[in-house]
Parts: sequence; structure tokens; C-alpha cells
Amino acid sequence: SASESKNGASFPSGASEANESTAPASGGELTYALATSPDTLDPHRSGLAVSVRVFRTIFDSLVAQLPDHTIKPWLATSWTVSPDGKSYTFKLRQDVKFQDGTPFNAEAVKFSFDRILDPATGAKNATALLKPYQSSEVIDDYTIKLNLETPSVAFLGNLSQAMLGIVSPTAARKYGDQFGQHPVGTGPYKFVKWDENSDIRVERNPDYKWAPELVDNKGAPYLDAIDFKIIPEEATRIGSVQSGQVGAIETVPPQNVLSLKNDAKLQLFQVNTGGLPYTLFFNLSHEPWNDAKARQAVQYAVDIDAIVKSLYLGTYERAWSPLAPTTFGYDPSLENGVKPDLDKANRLLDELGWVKGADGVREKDAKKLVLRYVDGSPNREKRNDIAAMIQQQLKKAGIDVQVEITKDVSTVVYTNQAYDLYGNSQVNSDPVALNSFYHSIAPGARPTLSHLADPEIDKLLEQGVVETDDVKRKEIYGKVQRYIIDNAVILPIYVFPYTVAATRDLSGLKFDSLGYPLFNDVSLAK
Amino acid sequence: MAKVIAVRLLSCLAVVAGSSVLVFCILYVLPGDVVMNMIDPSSMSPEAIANLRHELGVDRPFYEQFLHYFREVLRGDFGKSLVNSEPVLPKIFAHLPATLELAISASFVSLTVGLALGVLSAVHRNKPIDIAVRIVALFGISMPTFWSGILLILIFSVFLGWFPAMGSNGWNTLVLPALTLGMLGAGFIVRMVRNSMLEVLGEPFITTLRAKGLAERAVLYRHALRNALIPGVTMMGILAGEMLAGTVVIETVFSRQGIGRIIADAIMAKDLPVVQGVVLFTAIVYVIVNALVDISYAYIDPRIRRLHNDRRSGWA
Amino acid sequence: MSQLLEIDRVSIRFATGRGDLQVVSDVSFSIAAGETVCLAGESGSGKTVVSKAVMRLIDDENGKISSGSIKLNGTDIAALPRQELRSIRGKKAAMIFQEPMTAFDPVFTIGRQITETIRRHDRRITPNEAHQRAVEMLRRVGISEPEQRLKQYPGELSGGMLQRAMIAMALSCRPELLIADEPTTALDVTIQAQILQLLQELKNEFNMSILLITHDLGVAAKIADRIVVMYAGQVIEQASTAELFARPHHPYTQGLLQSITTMDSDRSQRLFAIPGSIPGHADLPDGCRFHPRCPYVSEKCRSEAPPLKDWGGRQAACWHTDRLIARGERPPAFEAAAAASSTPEPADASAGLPDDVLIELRRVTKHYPFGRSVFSRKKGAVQAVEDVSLAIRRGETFGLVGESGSGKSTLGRVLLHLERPTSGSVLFEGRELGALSPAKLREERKHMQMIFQDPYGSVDPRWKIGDIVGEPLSVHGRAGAREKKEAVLELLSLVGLSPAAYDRYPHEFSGGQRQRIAIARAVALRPKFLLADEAVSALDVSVQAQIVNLLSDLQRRLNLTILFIGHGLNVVRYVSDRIGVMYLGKLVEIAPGERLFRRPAHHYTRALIASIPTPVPERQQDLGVIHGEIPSPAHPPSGCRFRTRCPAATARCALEPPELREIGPGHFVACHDPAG
Amino acid sequence: MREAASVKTAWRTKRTPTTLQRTVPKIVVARWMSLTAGAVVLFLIACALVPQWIAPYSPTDMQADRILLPPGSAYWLGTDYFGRDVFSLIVYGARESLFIGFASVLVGGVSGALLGALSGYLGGWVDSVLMRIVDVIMTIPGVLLALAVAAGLGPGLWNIVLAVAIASLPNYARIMRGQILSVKSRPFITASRSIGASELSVFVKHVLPNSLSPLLVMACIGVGTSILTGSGLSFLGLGVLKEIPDWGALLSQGRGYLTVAWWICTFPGMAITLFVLSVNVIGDELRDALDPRKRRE
Ligand SMILES: Nc1ncnc2c1ncn2[C@@H]1O[C@H](COP(=O)(O)OP(=O)(O)OP(=O)(O)O)[C@@H](O)[C@H]1O
Ligand SMILES: Nc1ncnc2c1ncn2[C@@H]1O[C@H](COP(=O)(O)OP(=O)(O)OP(=O)(O)O)[C@@H](O)[C@H]1O
Ligand SMILES: [Mg+2]
Ligand SMILES: [Mg+2]
Repeated sequence: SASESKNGASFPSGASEANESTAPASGGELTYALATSPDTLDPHRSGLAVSVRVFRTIFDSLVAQLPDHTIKPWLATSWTVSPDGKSYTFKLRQDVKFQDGTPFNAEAVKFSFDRILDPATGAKNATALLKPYQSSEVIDDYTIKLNLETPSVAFLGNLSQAMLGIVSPTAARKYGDQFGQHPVGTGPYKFVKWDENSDIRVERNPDYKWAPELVDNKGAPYLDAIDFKIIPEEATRIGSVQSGQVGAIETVPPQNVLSLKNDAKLQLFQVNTGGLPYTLFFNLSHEPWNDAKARQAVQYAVDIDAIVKSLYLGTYERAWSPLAPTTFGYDPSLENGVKPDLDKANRLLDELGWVKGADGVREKDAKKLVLRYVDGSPNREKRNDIAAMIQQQLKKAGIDVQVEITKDVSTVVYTNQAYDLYGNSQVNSDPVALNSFYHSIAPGARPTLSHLADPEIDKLLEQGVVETDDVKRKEIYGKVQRYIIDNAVILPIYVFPYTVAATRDLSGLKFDSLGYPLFNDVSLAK
Repeated sequence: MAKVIAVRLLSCLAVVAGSSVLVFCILYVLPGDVVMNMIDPSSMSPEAIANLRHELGVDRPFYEQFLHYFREVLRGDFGKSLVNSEPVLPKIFAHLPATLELAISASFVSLTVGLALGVLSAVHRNKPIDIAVRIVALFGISMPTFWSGILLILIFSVFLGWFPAMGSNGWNTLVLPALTLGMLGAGFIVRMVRNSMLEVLGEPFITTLRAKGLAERAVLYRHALRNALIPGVTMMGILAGEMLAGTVVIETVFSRQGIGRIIADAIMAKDLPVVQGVVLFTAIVYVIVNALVDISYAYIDPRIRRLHNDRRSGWA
Repeated sequence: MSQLLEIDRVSIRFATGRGDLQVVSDVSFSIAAGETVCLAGESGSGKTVVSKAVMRLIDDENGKISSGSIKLNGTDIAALPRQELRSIRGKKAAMIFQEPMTAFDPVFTIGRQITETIRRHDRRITPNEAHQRAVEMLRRVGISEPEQRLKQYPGELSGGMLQRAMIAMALSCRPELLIADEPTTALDVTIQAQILQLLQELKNEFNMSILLITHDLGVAAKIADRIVVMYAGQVIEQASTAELFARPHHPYTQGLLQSITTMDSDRSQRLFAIPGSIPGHADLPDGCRFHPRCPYVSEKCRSEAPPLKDWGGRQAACWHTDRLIARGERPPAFEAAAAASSTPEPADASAGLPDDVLIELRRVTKHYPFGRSVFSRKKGAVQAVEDVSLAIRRGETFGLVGESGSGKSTLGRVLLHLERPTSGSVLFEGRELGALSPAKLREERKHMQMIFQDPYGSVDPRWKIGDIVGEPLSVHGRAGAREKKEAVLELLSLVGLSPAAYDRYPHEFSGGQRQRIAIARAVALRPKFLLADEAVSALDVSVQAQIVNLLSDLQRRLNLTILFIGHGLNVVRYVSDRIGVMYLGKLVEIAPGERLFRRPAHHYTRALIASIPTPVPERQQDLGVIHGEIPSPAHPPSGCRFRTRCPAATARCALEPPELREIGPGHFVACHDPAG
Repeated sequence: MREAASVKTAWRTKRTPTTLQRTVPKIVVARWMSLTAGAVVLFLIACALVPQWIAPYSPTDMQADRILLPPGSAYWLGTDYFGRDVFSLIVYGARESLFIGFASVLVGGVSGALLGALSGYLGGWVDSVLMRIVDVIMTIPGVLLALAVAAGLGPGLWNIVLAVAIASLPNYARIMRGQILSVKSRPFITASRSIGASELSVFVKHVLPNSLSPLLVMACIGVGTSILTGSGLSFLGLGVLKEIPDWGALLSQGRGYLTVAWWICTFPGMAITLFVLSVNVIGDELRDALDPRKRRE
């Protein structure tokens, strides 16, 4: 299918393939430059993709998900699902040890999942991923039963995520809220040290022999150690890989992708991430954007192609749907659906009674047509630039876009709800991710970004969670996606490709279905 | 003498305490709070958030928080980061050395380059070389450090491959950041040294030295420069502050560890204990530098040893 | 006699922002081995430039010798490459300067600076030997505890001591020629006498030549063998000292000699002054450069510059030398000028004045505490003025003399209540100033004005003359702009400045003119009292005379009471009705002017008077009658403060401070054992 | 004698041309620099006032089909990644940049100078207290100040101005204080006081005007550094998104394109440098003009 063809890394030809035939060299250290600093290495507490890239090396999950969305064993050797879909029984590997020597067993799994639910932990994304988990029963040392509140088709896929990785109960108890600075898991690398803002070092876990099907090397990794350097400044990051000071860098800015591609000393990896693409959410509870016509006017007035072309120079794909193309259920028929049409936009606004004033801004009842556009700082993935462009584009339709760039997104967006348009994305393995953005909420609970409250969509989303038939499930999500686009609930902008530039002596870098790098197979040519 | 030192210490303490109080007030009036930065608001109930606030003590009245903080500090407890519960003191000790290393070596660059060019400029007053030096100095002053830093990386790391582009381990990772920050300071020092050199070169004792038959080199560097240094040293006191502030950008550009980034992040996250702790330490560093400036004054200028001349007079 | 230094038709130019400037033209003179030659002339005549040119020090000031030659021992210094110059500087010829305080590098010890010189010229000398030599030299110039002094910094020594150290440094490499640029101008008369005596001794001992630059002909008379007079960059006369004083061949020299206030100057006569001032280099007159100020001026003088002509072993550059020689006496024009303005007055100072007290000091003490801190109370204090009582009568001029640091200026400031006394009180017309409110005090200031020593520092450089002179009017009066301008113009003409000065800035004026500006400002409000703190000390003799004349004119016209502080004893004697002598914060003697000089009672006063260099070569007295230097006012000696330097000190002096008592009509002295 | 003369003439012929070389270009260069500096500043002020008369394009016109064009005849200084004309951006950005530069120096300089002047003139405990306060301000990192101000006043132009002003205040205060200390001991101050002028008028009419020179020099540098501090803030992500960015923001936003499209950030950088250079040259000239002793005919 279309989604399949877009999946996976665009691996460089030549050198790396030649390397695969010969046995990879053992030893060596890889320096891998990150663009931002992880918040914590506690998988349960973290909310950042960059943290996942690091702690994926330290923690393993119960299961693994392949790019084709199939689930494979990892720390669990096999599992059964109860007919009502509300309990999962896992058989665990018996030869696994945590890096601190603690044996891996059903207790450890129970501890990990219960830890996520414990409010004292302050888990962020992990809580959402683990839903609808309720409790677990240790059947025996290596058998565990997980009980769910409601059935969930996405549950297994979510279990494959690093944020639901299994932590060492001994270490977690010992370090308490400091566990993020002293992470211990069962992964191929063990944590050595973390110098804040500077680097995180992990070294080979020599006992490792339980790698999932995602990688070729099932044993201990070839590398002696990985140094994750934190280099926020783009130019410095690129400079350090060009000068050979580091072995690989992540998040190559679009404008540099071309020149690095042509650099004989370097190779470039690019893999699209799954989940929700970068999406601008309208706040449907605010006048006048609660009116679909007004939103559609914006939809027509914005030229997303121009944005993506200018800013990402052809290195990022444009998004068309609330889901990223590699995500299950993605509806390719939405592609090329909405075309920019300024006249149409103007007509829609005219119909709504917004008339252009002297300053070119539309007015109605002595009120200006204002769109409050909030974005975070710093200018990650040129998102602020998107705001600048949309501001100019909407100006032509007579909409006054007031952009607020803030460090304190939580207060502005989540506490004060002071936005008409706000952009976000989420790396995820399953379309259930849509629930936390488009499903209406219980009274008193915190609203979703879109504030969408449509019983029909709610019903579809609820069905999507339990529908086990892939075809039907796809259909359900197709309906959801079309509804969201047709009603201009959002403006999908781009699909984020995770890009890595590495020196040519590196080989074996792989990525999981979400686009996170895997270092099990990585080796450095001597 | 003991009394002089005691007074000095007291006023230093007053400054340090003053800056702590000021920071506390500033952070207190900042809108938003640490809790919202710590958690994912969408996943926590308002009650839970209120609980968390209470736990952290950020819901108590201003004066209570204030007194509490200082009582703890006096006991040697600087508290924990509100963001990741890391104890503040070890965190500062882990990052301060890198920043000091940078600030000191940058000051060194500023001083050597600034002095050399400043003297050159004064000696060749109004000649093309002087004009050139002055323009170069203004360039140093008018180039933002993030920009000159990136340029240096391109030139010395990417094209020439002489120095690493980033990091904070080993002297060679220090070269480019120290140069970048140092060039800024050098620009200021050149101007200052040129002025004071011109002044000193007009003093009668310079004629005496020449009349004694001293080589021009000795006249310029042994005698004139040492006299011209006196306002330069004051400048170093001022620069120390600028250097500490300048490290924020430099540390980001060169991905160095350091107190600069810590405080920038902490401020943005309103992580009060960390900000407080760092400010306390930078204030101490600043106060120490200025005390050193005073001492080196007395070393450079014996007149100060007698008269307790004011150290801040006579700049520019 | 073989010539050590031969300066032959030397011209010197400076490159300045406005182009080249010729500062010295065609100067020729020579110095024989062992000879002392004095270079004299008004400020700005080029004396320093010539002396610096001898060592090519002008190179570093954008100057160059544009023609002529300077031969030292036969080597032409003008043509030497810079490298070789250095072996001459300090080694063959050495220099000492006017301000010893600023002539040393303040940040190195004296020892370091002396040994540096020694080792510069003889690399074989070890640091230790150099040190030994420095110790010897210091001892030789009369510095006690030389080992100790070598470790000290210039700021820690007194001016007299530093000048000795300077001499020691200059002589440390045994130069053949010593150039001394006004070496004593900045020093007290007592110290000046000591230094001059030292120079003379050393000259004989080291068998060197001295080129002494001075504008004080009294000093020249004392030690010079020959005198070279410069005017506006040219030599206009040279002769042996005796001949020059006896029979000047140039009207300028004659004028200079006459301007000197001496012990014999008649108080009833106006002082003689050469009219006008030295021209700037930009607007040199044609012909003889002196002609605009010359009483002999003729058509020829205006068009043709006179050459330096031989007159039997001496030289002069004037078209009218023969007339001068013929007449011998004062030139008629000068005489006329002096006569016209002299309005004789009864010289009887003490008796003639009404006994009407204008200002009274009652037991005034002023201490400057130091070392005070939060924890300790006063550590100590500079006792600048100690228990001084004094009454100044309406209309009189009271002179105050004493060595530097004796507290004269402090007394003046306290008197005007610019500073509050530590204890005691000041009464002005019977009102106690200390009891007045600030506003009242400001009002009272109308009647009390001040002129300062430094004519360059005492006017705001950013103000126009009109505004400076008019400032008191704006502060006190409510006069309109037109009236004010008129008043200012009148004041300007009162002090002898042209109305054109109104819109100009201070830097465009000479020192003398600036002092006139300061005076105009001081008298703008028609004050009753004027404090002149060393008002003429910084000026050339000829200008000094002009200003003194101006002051006495104004006193008469405006019925001023003046407190005249000075260290030029002759001038103080000339202007003052009564004189007070201060020593270390104490008023040690008060007497009517003439009486003080004729019958000084305090040993200190006698010493002061004895130190005055007299510009008459024949009347040389014994130099250096008083030894040592003024002690620190922070730790004054017990009992009589002068006892440490007094030739007549007894045991009693150490125990009992002497009180001021009357020993003659209006003559008070504080001494247990007053002289004659 | 003759020999000496020939040596002498040789020396002279060698020297004369150096004097000429020394003086002629010096004057020319000095004049040339002031004139150029004046022209540059005038031009920039014109840009700030009437950018629409100078800029060939609209600074907000983003066109995807003309992105990253190198400098050429149509776009003199090239186009940026939005497809905006860099030259027009610089012209329009002048207003904000000049404002930041001048306003922050004005605010910081005036208040700092006032503080320093008070401290130096009054002396005693006032001095001790004020100087300790200045010390306290100096110890607080500029970033923190910037944030605090931004928080207090909301984001905007003034936030940068105020942050820079507060951060630079201590320097002005210190210089002013030192200067006042030296000026107030000069005789003409005593002279004015002895006339009976009130303290205030002595201070305002004599002490202040004579203390301003070094402040002027510092302020001229300050104009440039405040633009830079502004750019530093936008580098740290504290800036504000503006439709027409100031030079500092342009420079900071374009830095990522240095190797790909050098013109985007190089030209705004050059604008800053040129501006700083010119202001300093003019400042020196102004200082001389204010001082009657240095005034040229
Ligand atoms: N470096 C210089 N550049 C330009 N002009 C100079 C320089 N040095 C001295 N002059 C000028 O040369 C003239 C003579 O100066 P000089 O210092 O020799 O006078 P002087 O006779 O020593 O006076 P004084 O008694 O005041 O010391 C003065 O008018 C002075 O302005
Ligand atoms: N403001 C002050 N603070 C401390 N000490 C002072 C101050 N003013 C004067 N003194 C000290 O008081 C003493 C007397 O000084 P004063 O200036 O009155 O002497 P003077 O007789 O006028 O000397 P001179 O002839 O050098 O002008 C000196 O030792 C001086 O150092
Ligand atoms: Mg002189
Ligand atoms: Mg005095």
C-alpha cells in the first residue's frame, strides 16, 4: 500500500550494504549528537521524543512492533488475549537480568506498570499509553496477567513503546524520584553517566542476548559505548559531524540535507515518524472559529505547499490527514484534497459577514477578525516560521493573525486556553492516539487541544479502540480523518522525518516503527 | 587590617544577600509557575496539581517561602530542583568549573589581545594602523557572539579541522569558545587601553624614562602599560560580569556544560531553587573577582596601598 | 675652555593637527665643561623644547630638529640614529624635571628605577652592585636611610626627597651634562635652597656641566655662570651672570629684571611689569618678535629681525642695544608706565588702618580624620589647622606664608566656610558663619570671594568667559540679560581684558589672562573680602607683577579686604599690610609686613626669609639655612611643632607648646625663645 | 662641520616624506571617516522613518518561488528562506533596531548616570548604599532580568529595551560615579561654590557637563551592544515574532543558513556593524565638538 512504500529509512546505497556482508567489527565508541536535551531518562516520566532515543538503549519492552505493525516477542515470549479483550497473559523470558543484577520477572513487570499508574510518579505520556490498563496479576515468576478496563486493540502496540519499558524495581525504589538520573533497565546498553546539557553515556551490556526481531544482532551490541552529545545549535551540530568530531547527528535541518547528501564523507538517513503529523489545532470553543465556515476559510487561505516548500525545501513531506502516512489506518485519499483558494476563502468570510476594514482586516460588529496563534519557543523544526508565513497568507484574506511565541506553552495553552490555533504532533504507533485530541471529555476534565465534541466522532473513536478487524478498523479511522479535514478542525502541515547524518564508517543503524534509532546492529569500521 | 577585611567581607555578604533577595522577588512576580512546566496538564487533575503545588511549597505566601528558603540556605541546604528533584548544590558544583574555565580563559584572551592591540593603537596614534585597530575593535564589539562563534566553528573545525566544534572536556574544546567570548571583551579593552595609554604616554615620567636611555620597548611595556593597566583592571571587574552573562550564549553555541545554560533553563522553567542557587554562586564569583580586582590594584598601583582610593574611578 | 655642548643654529618644528609649527628658531649657544648655564625666559619661550632637543626627546612628541646641529662632545646628536641615542641619554647627558612627583613612574620603587638606569648603561653590573651604587648615590644627595628609601614608591616620599632621588638617578651614570628643567619651581623656598646648594656641590664633585632652566632669575643669579635669555623661540641675549644683571643689553632682559619683586620693592610703587604677553607661534609678529611689547620700538624693529650680535664676549639681538648701553638706566617708556599708575599711599600699615575687624577666627581647628571605619572610631587625623585665632581688619591685606602643607589653604577654606571647622568659629562682620542656615550662608558668600592658584583649573573649561564672569550675577542677582552683559563687559575692562573675550573659551587664554578672568568673577559682586590663595604663584614673573598690580588697584578701588596666601615671600611682603606665618597648622608669627622682614622673631620665619634667592648676584648669602623637611601633620612633634628643625630648640620646646604673645606693636610670636 | 651637515641633510631627506605621509592621509582619513559615518547614519535614519521610499519590495512579501536567491540585480542582497527581499528587510528593520539601540541607551544611560552621579556627588552612606545596589544588579544575570521585564510588561519591543537598559545601568553608574569623583575635586567647582551657587546648580551646570564625555563614548558603544543583546535574546528564544524583524532577529534567525545562503544573516550583521562603527565615529566627533578645547575651526 501507499503507506508501506513511504515507510522505512531511505538508506544510503553502497557502503553500508557492502558492510553488511562482512562480519561487523566489534568495539569502538559512537558519539551521537542530539538536538535537544532529554528531560529525564526515566521512561515513565518522560514526555520527550529525544529522551526516548536515549533510553530506548537502556530499556526493553515486553513486545516489539515491526514496521508492518505486527507485534513480535521481546521480553515476553508469547501472550494470549482473553476473549473479551480485557486481559492479556504474558509468558516472560527467563534468562533476562537487569543491568544492576536484579532478575527480570513478573514482579518487575507488575512493578513497572503499577509505578506508571501511581500518581506520585508523575508519569506523563506513559499514563496515556498504558490506558486502559487497570491492574496486573503475577501468575508465577514468569507469567503475568494484565487486566484492562476496556478492550483496546492498540494496547499491544503501545506496550512496544519505550515509554512503557520495564524498569528495575530495585533501582527504582532505591533512587525514587532520582531514577531519571540513574536509569536501570534490561536493554543492550547500560547507563554510565549524564552530564547535564552536555552528554549522556551508555556502555555495552555484555550479558545482553534478548534482542527483538527488529534487529539482526540478537546478542550484546558491537559498540563499546555510545556518547549522546547534546548540541542544540544546528550549525554546531553539523560542523561537528563534518569535522568528524562526532559520529552521527540527528535532526539535520532541511537546508543542510542537500549539501550533506553530497558530502562524500557522510551518509544520510531519513525516516518518517508515525503517529500524528505536525498539526495546527483550531480551538473550537472560541468565537468565531467554532464555525466550520470560518475555519474552512482559513483552510483555503493557507498555502501549505508553499510553506513546506519554502521552509523544508522538499525534505519534509506535506501532511494531509490527522494521521501520519506510516500510521495504521492512514487514509491516502485525502491527499491533494484541499487546494488553496483565496477567492473561496474570501467568499466564505464575506458570507459570514466579515467585511474588510480600512486596514485590510475584516470586521464584524466592530470586532476585528483576529486569530490568536500560539507557538512554543525555540523555533523547533521551523515551527515559528510557519507561524510567520501563515500570518502573511491570512493577511491577504483579511485575517489578523496575532502570533505569540512563548516559552511557557503550558500556561498559555493548557491553563489559560488562550489560543485559536496551536500546533502539536505526537509520535505514536496506533491511531488511538487520535482519542486524546478529538474525543470529547468528561465534564470538569481538561479539554483536548481541538475542543472537538461531536458524539459521532466520539462513537467512531470508541469503536476504533475495540475493533479487532483491521479492515473495519481502517474504515472507521478513514471516516474520522475525513470528518476532521472536511470540517477543517485542523490544518495538517508536515510529516516529520527523523534525519541522521553519520560518518561513512558507521553501519547498521536501524529505526523502529516510530522512527527511533536502534543501536544493536551499529558498528564502526576500523 | 583585620577590620578592613571584616568590613570588606560584610559588604560582600550584603551584595550576595541582596542579589538573592532581588532574584527571589523577581521570580516571585513572574507569572506562571513551575508546576505547569513539570507535568503534562492534560494528564493530571486540578486537585493533583494543587497537591503538587502544596508539596513543593509554592502555594505558601511570599514571605513564608522567602524565610523558609533562607533558613535552609543558612543550614547549607540549597534545596532540590523543582523540575527533576536534583539537589541544587551538586548540580552547581558540577557545572561551575566549566563556566569558570570559560570565563577565565576568555578574560585571558580579552586581556592579551586587548592589551597588545591597545598599546599598538596608542603608540601609532592616528596613523593607519591605529585606525585599523580601532575599526577591528569595533567589529569585535558589534558582532554577536553566536554569530562569530558559528563562524569560528566553520573556519577552525569544519574547514581547517584544528579545534573541535563543541564539548567541554580538554583544553582544545576551550579554544574556540574562549576566542569567541574573548574577542568581545578584547574590543572593549582595546578602546580602554588605548585611551589610558595615550594618557600615560603624555605623563612627564615617560620623558624621564626616555631621558634615562631606556629602550622604547621597556618604556612602553614595563612602565607605560603597567600604569595604563590600572583602569584596565577595573574594566576586568565589569567584564567579569559580562563574561558570566556571555557564557549563556557561548555555552549554547558550543554545547558546553555550564552554569549559563543551567540558569537560562531554570529561569524559563521558573525553577526557583536552581535559579536562586546559581545566582548565589555567580554573585559570590562576581564579588570574589571584584575583591581580586582590588587586590591586584594594590599590586599594580602602590599608591592604592596607601590611599584607599576608590577602585571604580577613572574608567574610560 | 673646551665646549661640551654646542648648539648651532637649531630650529625645531612640531607636527601638529594644524600642520607644522616652528617653535624654536635658530638657537645657538654652548656650554663648556664644568660650566653652569641658565636658560631663562617667559613661559612658552621654548626653553623646555631646547633642553629636550639636546637629547632628541622631542622625537617622541612629533617634533624634529629641522635645521642646525647639536654637538655633545663632538657628536652631532641631531643626526644620530635612534638606537645610538639611547647610549647618550642618561649616560652622557642626564635630565631632571620640574615636578619630581610626576617624573617618577608611580608604580615602581625608587630603587628599581635607579638601578634600572644604572644597568641600562652598564650591562656588566650585577643587580646587587647596582643596588649598592643606588644606595651610595642616595646617601650622597643627602637622603637618610637610603636602604629604606629605595624600597619605597614615589608616592611615599615628599617632593624635596623625590627631587633629591631624581638627582641621584640622573647622576648615577656620571653624566657629563646635567639638564635641569626648573628643578625647584615646584618646591618650597626652604627646599629650593637645599636643592640648589646640593646641585652646586655635586657639580664640583662630579665635574659636570649644568644646563639649568628657570624663569626665576633669583635662582639663576644664585648658581649660573652664564645666562641665556630666550623669547618666543629665539635667543635674544646671553652673557655672564654678573654682566647680565649689571647691564642687560636687551630691553626684554631689562624688563624681566625689573619685574622681579624684591625685598627692596617699594610698597608704595606699582610693581613694574612688561606690558602684553608672549605671542603664540601662530601669530608671531614680523621683525623683532619682542617689538609689540618694547618701549624702544622703532620702524626697523617692525620690519627687520635683529640678528644675535656680539657685544664683547656677550651677545644680544636688538637694534637698540647701543642706546640701552648708553643710557644704562631704566628705559623711559617703562618708567612712564610705572609712574602713571603709581598712586603713592601712606606706607604706614599698622597704624593707618581703622581697628575695624571684618573677619575673625576664634580658636579654629581643622582635622581631617583618616582610617575611620564602621568598627573603629577615628584612627588618626591630619591636623591641618590647629587652634588658630586671627582677626583681619577691614581694608587691610593680610598675607599668609608658610611651607607647603602648613595649612594655609585649609585655613582659607575654613575662613570662607567652604569647609566647617572641626572646632572654633569664624565671624564675618560679627556674625558667626557656622550658625547661619545654608541659604543665609550662600547669601553671605556675596561678600566673600576667592581666587585660586591654578588659573587653568579654576574656570570651567566648557563655559564661555561671559558666562563664567557673569555666574555670580546670575546666582545672586536677578539682573536681566542685557544688564548682566553690560556688567560683565565692565568687569572685563576692569581687569584689563578686551570685550572680545566675552564669547571665547578659557583655553584660548594665557595663564595670566585666565587669572584676570577669575579675578573678574571674584569681584563681580563687589565683595568685601577676597581670598587669594597663591593667586600668582603659577605665573611668570612679568605676569605675576601684572596681576599683583591689578589686585592692589582693585583693592583700592573697591575697598577690598584681602587674605593673600603665597609662598613667594617677596610678593607677599609687597602686597601685605600684615603677615602671618604658618607652620604645621599653627600660626607661629604675626607682624606688620615690613617689621616681619626686618625683625623676624620666630626661627622659622628667619629661616624662610633666609631661603629667598635674591636676584642680585653680589648679595649671595649662605644657602640652606634650614634643614630637613616639614613633618607629617598627622603626627606633629610635641610641644613646639618647629623644634625638630629649629636651631635654637631647647628641652622646654619639646614639652610646652608656645603660646602666641605680643613682642612689639602688632607683632606676635609663638616661640619660647624668640630671636632678636 | 661640513661632514656633519651632509649627515644632517641625509637624515632630513629621509624624514621629510614620512612627515608628509603622516599628516596628509591622517586628515583625509579623519574627515573621510566622519563624513561616511554621517552619511551612513543619515541613511539609516531615513530607512527608519520612510522605509517605503527606499526599499524596492515589501518586507513581508513571502514568495515560495524566489526563496534563497543569491544577491543579484533584482534582489541586491538576495532573498531569504521565506522568499523575502533581504535588502528591503534591512531597510524596514532599521526602525526597530535603531529604536532598540537608542532607546535602551537612553533609558539605561540616563538612569545609570543619574544613579552614579548622585552616588559620586553626595558620597557618604548614600554612595555606599547606591553602589551596593548597583553591585547587586550587576550580579543578576541579564537573562533573568530580561525575562523578569518581559514577564512584567508582556512581550514586546520595550521588553528588550528595558532589559538591556537595566543590565547596562550599573556600568553607566560606575563610570559616572568615577568621573564625578574626579570632577568634583577640581578647583572650578570650589570656585562656583564659593560664589554662593547652590549645590544643585553647581551640580547641574558644572559637574555634570564636565563628566559626560566618557559616558558619551560608552553610550555610543552601548547603542551597538543593545542591538546585539536584543539579538542574543532572540537567539535564546526569548525574542518576539515580529512581522518585520529587527536586524538582531534577522541575524539570529538566518544563522542556520550560513553555509547555504550566507547573505541572509551576513548583511544584517554588516548593517549592525556599520551602524555601530558610524555611531562611534560620530560619537567621538561629538565628544570633541562638545569640548571647546578640542573644537576644530
Ligand atoms: N609637542 C609639542 N607639540 C607642539 N607644540 C609644542 C610641543 N611642545 C611644546 N610646544 C610649544 O612650544 C612652545 C615652547 O614650549 P616650552 O615648553 O619649551 O616652553 P618653556 O619655555 O619651557 O615654558 P615653561 O616655562 O612654561 O616651561 C610652546 O608654545 C608650546 O606650545
Ligand atoms: N581634604 C583633605 N583631606 C585630608 N587631608 C587634607 C585635606 N586638605 C588638606 N589636607 C592636609 O592638610 C594639610 C594642610 O594642607 P593645606 O592644603 O592647607 O596646606 P597649604 O599650606 O595650603 O600647602 P600648599 O602650599 O601646598 O598649598 C596637608 O597635610 C594636607 O595633606
Ligand atoms: Mg618648560
Ligand atoms: Mg595651598
